[in-house]
Amino acid sequence: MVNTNINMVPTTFDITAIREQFPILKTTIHGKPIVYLDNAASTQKPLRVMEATTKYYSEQYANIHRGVHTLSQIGTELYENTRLHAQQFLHARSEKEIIFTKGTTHGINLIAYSYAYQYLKSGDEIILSEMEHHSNIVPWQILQARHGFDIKVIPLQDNGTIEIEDFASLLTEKTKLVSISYISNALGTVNPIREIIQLAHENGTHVLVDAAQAVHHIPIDVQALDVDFLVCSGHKMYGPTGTGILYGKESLLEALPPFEGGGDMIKQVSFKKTTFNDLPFKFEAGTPNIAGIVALDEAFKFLDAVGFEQLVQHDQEILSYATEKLLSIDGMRIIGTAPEKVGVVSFLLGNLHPYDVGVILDNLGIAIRTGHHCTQPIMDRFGIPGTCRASFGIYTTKEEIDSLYNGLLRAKKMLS
Amino acid sequence: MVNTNINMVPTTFDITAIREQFPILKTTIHGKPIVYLDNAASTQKPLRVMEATTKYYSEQYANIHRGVHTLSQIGTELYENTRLHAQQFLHARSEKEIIFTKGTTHGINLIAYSYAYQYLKSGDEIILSEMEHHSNIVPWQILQARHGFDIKVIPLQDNGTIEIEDFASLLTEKTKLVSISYISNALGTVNPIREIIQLAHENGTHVLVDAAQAVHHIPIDVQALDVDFLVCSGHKMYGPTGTGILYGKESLLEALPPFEGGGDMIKQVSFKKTTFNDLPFKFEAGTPNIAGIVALDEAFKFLDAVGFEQLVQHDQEILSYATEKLLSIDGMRIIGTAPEKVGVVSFLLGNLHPYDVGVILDNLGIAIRTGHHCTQPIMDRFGIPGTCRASFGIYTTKEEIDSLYNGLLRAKKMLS
Amino acid sequence: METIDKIQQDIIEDFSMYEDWADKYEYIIEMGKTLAPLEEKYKTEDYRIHGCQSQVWLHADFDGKNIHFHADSDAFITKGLIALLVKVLSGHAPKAIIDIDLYFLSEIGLKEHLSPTRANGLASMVKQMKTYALAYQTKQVS
Amino acid sequence: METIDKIQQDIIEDFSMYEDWADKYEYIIEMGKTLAPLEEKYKTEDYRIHGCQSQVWLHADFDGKNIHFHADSDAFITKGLIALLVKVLSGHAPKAIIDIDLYFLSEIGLKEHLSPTRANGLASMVKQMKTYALAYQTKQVS
Ligand SMILES: Cc1ncc(COP(=O)(O)O)c(C=O)c1O
Ligand SMILES: Cc1ncc(COP(=O)(O)O)c(C=O)c1O
Repeated sequence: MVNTNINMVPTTFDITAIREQFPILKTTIHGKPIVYLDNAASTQKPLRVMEATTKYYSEQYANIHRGVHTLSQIGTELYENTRLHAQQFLHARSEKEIIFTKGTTHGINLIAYSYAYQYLKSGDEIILSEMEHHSNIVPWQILQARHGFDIKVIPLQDNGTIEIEDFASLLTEKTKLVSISYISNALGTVNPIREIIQLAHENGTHVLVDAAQAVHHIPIDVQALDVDFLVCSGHKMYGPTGTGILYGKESLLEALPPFEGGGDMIKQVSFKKTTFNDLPFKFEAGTPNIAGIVALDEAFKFLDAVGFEQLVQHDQEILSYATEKLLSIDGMRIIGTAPEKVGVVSFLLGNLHPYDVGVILDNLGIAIRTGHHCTQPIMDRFGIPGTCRASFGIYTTKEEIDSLYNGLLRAKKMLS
Repeated sequence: MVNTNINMVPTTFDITAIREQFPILKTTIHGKPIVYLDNAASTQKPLRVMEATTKYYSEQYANIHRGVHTLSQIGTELYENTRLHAQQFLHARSEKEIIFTKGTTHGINLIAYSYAYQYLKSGDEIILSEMEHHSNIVPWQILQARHGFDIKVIPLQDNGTIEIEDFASLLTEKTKLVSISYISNALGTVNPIREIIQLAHENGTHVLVDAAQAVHHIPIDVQALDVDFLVCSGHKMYGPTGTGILYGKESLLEALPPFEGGGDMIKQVSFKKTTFNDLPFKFEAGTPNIAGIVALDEAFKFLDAVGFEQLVQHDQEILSYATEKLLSIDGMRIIGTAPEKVGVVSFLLGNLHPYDVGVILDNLGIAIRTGHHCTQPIMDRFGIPGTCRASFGIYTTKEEIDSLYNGLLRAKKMLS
Repeated sequence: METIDKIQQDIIEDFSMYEDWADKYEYIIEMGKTLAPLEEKYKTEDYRIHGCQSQVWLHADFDGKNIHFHADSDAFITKGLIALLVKVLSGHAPKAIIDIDLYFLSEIGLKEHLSPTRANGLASMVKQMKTYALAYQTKQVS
Repeated sequence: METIDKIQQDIIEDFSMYEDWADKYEYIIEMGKTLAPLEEKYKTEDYRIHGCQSQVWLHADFDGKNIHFHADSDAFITKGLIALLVKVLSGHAPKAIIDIDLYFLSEIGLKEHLSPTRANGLASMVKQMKTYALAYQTKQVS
């Protein structure tokens, strides 16, 4: 499905050792061992992430950039170190192309505001898909109201995929930008990003990829993809909340105006004339989430240590197992049956309301997400109010899938 | 100087017990016990803040709003609990008036973008002061370029204060907004915010107060102040990085358009029509810094436990002691000698470059900030390239001031 | 008509027989099935209670003395919850509804479900019913 | 002219006599005082090295064979640092400057100061000097 980084293959995959690193997996919910299947909403954190936060605050904390004193210099180094790691992780050309954000939503808003102001006017078009997360819809709608461009939408097929031909037919000379998710959080679909980027570029159109659900599932090489902008969230890749990465091609970021103004993003300030700092600082206004970014490095280290070979293989194994197991339940309907999927299964159980199913499972210690998953247009497309969604992480076991299966049988019995 | 909350006065102020709560104060810098005097840049964190983060990630973590499963509900409750605490801390009328942000800079940008789009056009005026932090200058400049309003500046006096008459004379019928710091981070000056707000309101002008340097120094009652918007950062009030609070009057926040778009800030999304969520969620797009906000509650608890009576008294005591001690050094020039100040001392030592002084002090284990402190217009006003700035926290001792004093004598000797 | 207090006591007694969470939920779900059907015209946005992940519609009649609640939901558990509230509050005077302390919710283990941050919407339901009571009380007085 | 290597060795030897950080800094500060004065016309934005909290100006002459550096700073320590670099690199051929491994910086305990994230700007200074060397080398070749 995806090419993996062969340098990082550990010899064996020891899921017990992995689970050991996540303290929360030892807890209980309603007195039952926790079965955490809400990883598409957010992943749990390995101990090293928490330890890094505590160590940083206990021994090394100070505000960063431009400080002469030791703590400030150490902090700056740790912070910039995460940037180098992020650069390496995404295979960016330069660390100037790595902007730290609060998360995917913040990254999309940053690009949306700067890009729309600079490039989008009445008559221009941008393309989204019907499977986008609200975070990749609403910013464009807010800016559409101000700048007057049009939004075109790639329609969703019954199996939860998009057709490359549909996309191609939306591309016109007016199309300035495509903003699309790499992987759907509600359906698990892996989109044909490579082809989309290629077609867009042939058309002179820029591409922003929402990789919130991709970075911890498949290896990403922004240079090989030739993507213009890419965003993701730390909290969905085993890292801390309040952190995110925006990748942008240096030349494009250079050309965009800053988004937020404030400390650290300036070179010179006066009431007459203010000049902005170089990349990446131009887009990082104010004191950043220093402790979060310092700890994010541990998430990268964790992912490096597991390696994408394992991440992909484990994810696919659990996905197959879960799909098969769930489909064996009478009345099971899986929403999103793309041939290329990651470990996300959205489903409806007969006529049962997802909320009811979610509550019963919760009482059994099983955490799934129910509702529209911030993708109401998908729900409208399928004419459903929401789904139950089980989504998997590197620590998910087949036994947990069995628990889900048994839980669903129980829910079915209780609710009919 | 300020009226304090008499309900919270502990009987005695035990600085040893307070210092015990901050693990970093036991560390060394260059082999010498740390003397941390860079609190205006950021304060250190009490152990309870770190413990809350670890506990949350180890036992309670999940993504929040709208989740049916237990962890998500617990997280939501903890997160909303901090909001209630913030409401109480700032004496806001309703928790709908409390928006969580990434920090002061983010809060100012939020208001600047939303307010400028809604209310500011060519011919309108806003007022800033010459002592503003870049974070309260640059956002307005960025938006000025788009919306064409004018920026008026309250000039700085030689002692680092502003004259209320100067402010009054800038108010015209065109003045829509005043955005001003409560306390200057570079000078320590406490501005006459009450009078400014009153005059502004008499003129039909809104007021945004940058309280980044105020929230942990003086008790704030947004209702008594009648302030329209107020922003601050968690990391400067003994809380985690990547957190901040924006207070806004409910009616004003209702009237403003959302800033960032995304998950959680919507009611209903479709490509035809999207409606926004109620306050405060309308302004909180995307997964927030959940762990940060959960831990921020511990910062409030810490401040509650110390109490403002103590905070103010200790700060003033250290400020007087430090001012007197430093002024006894030959060639000492203090920049910012306002009658109402908090524990911030900016100074120049003879002709010595602040950088040189900072490096020597660092080698003695003493952390001060040197440079322009993100307030270049102040430096331009005084015709200096920067200052040395010692700034104090609740854990600062007179012995530490003595160390600073001795360090400065040493630096003076080495550098001449 | 029984007093609100008596009804609360009865429910607490019913629940006290169940040790298991599943039995309690089954009771709640059964409760929902006893709800009189809600006329389709009330299943609209105007009658919807927000703050629940499932849809809940609530309508209230006033006979000049007492309020009669009618409700429905598209989820079984939510329907059971609103049914519990209807059972306790329906048929009583506005003032009684406004003043009521719904202590039975804590007693049967639903206390934490009352938090406004919960996705079940129980807090919104209670609020909406009290709002109706307030509105009808005003009507009564004027 | 001594070799770059020899100059680095000499500095390392000088530093080896000092145990105390203060002595080392005093040596660096003294070093700054030995710098030949920089002509005022070079103390402009064009010659300024960014990335230092203090101001540093650097100018480079080329005599067709070797590069001669001239520098100044408004801070003593920064001036000492650039003076150290001038002492090591000035008077050498572009190629030698481009190829140099400035190992003396680690040896005298300034290794961490070389990080581009440090406020002292040492990394920027080295980069700027190598950029001059590259420029003059191109000139030489063409
Ligand atoms: C007065 C003032 N305003 C704004 C800021 C910016 O705060 P932050 O960097 O936390 O966004 C600061 C912090 O340096 C400040 O002191
Ligand atoms: C595909 C996708 N895009 C965007 C987001 C928003 O990410 P965040 O809430 O971290 O800003 C998410 C997370 O739910 C997502 O799955």
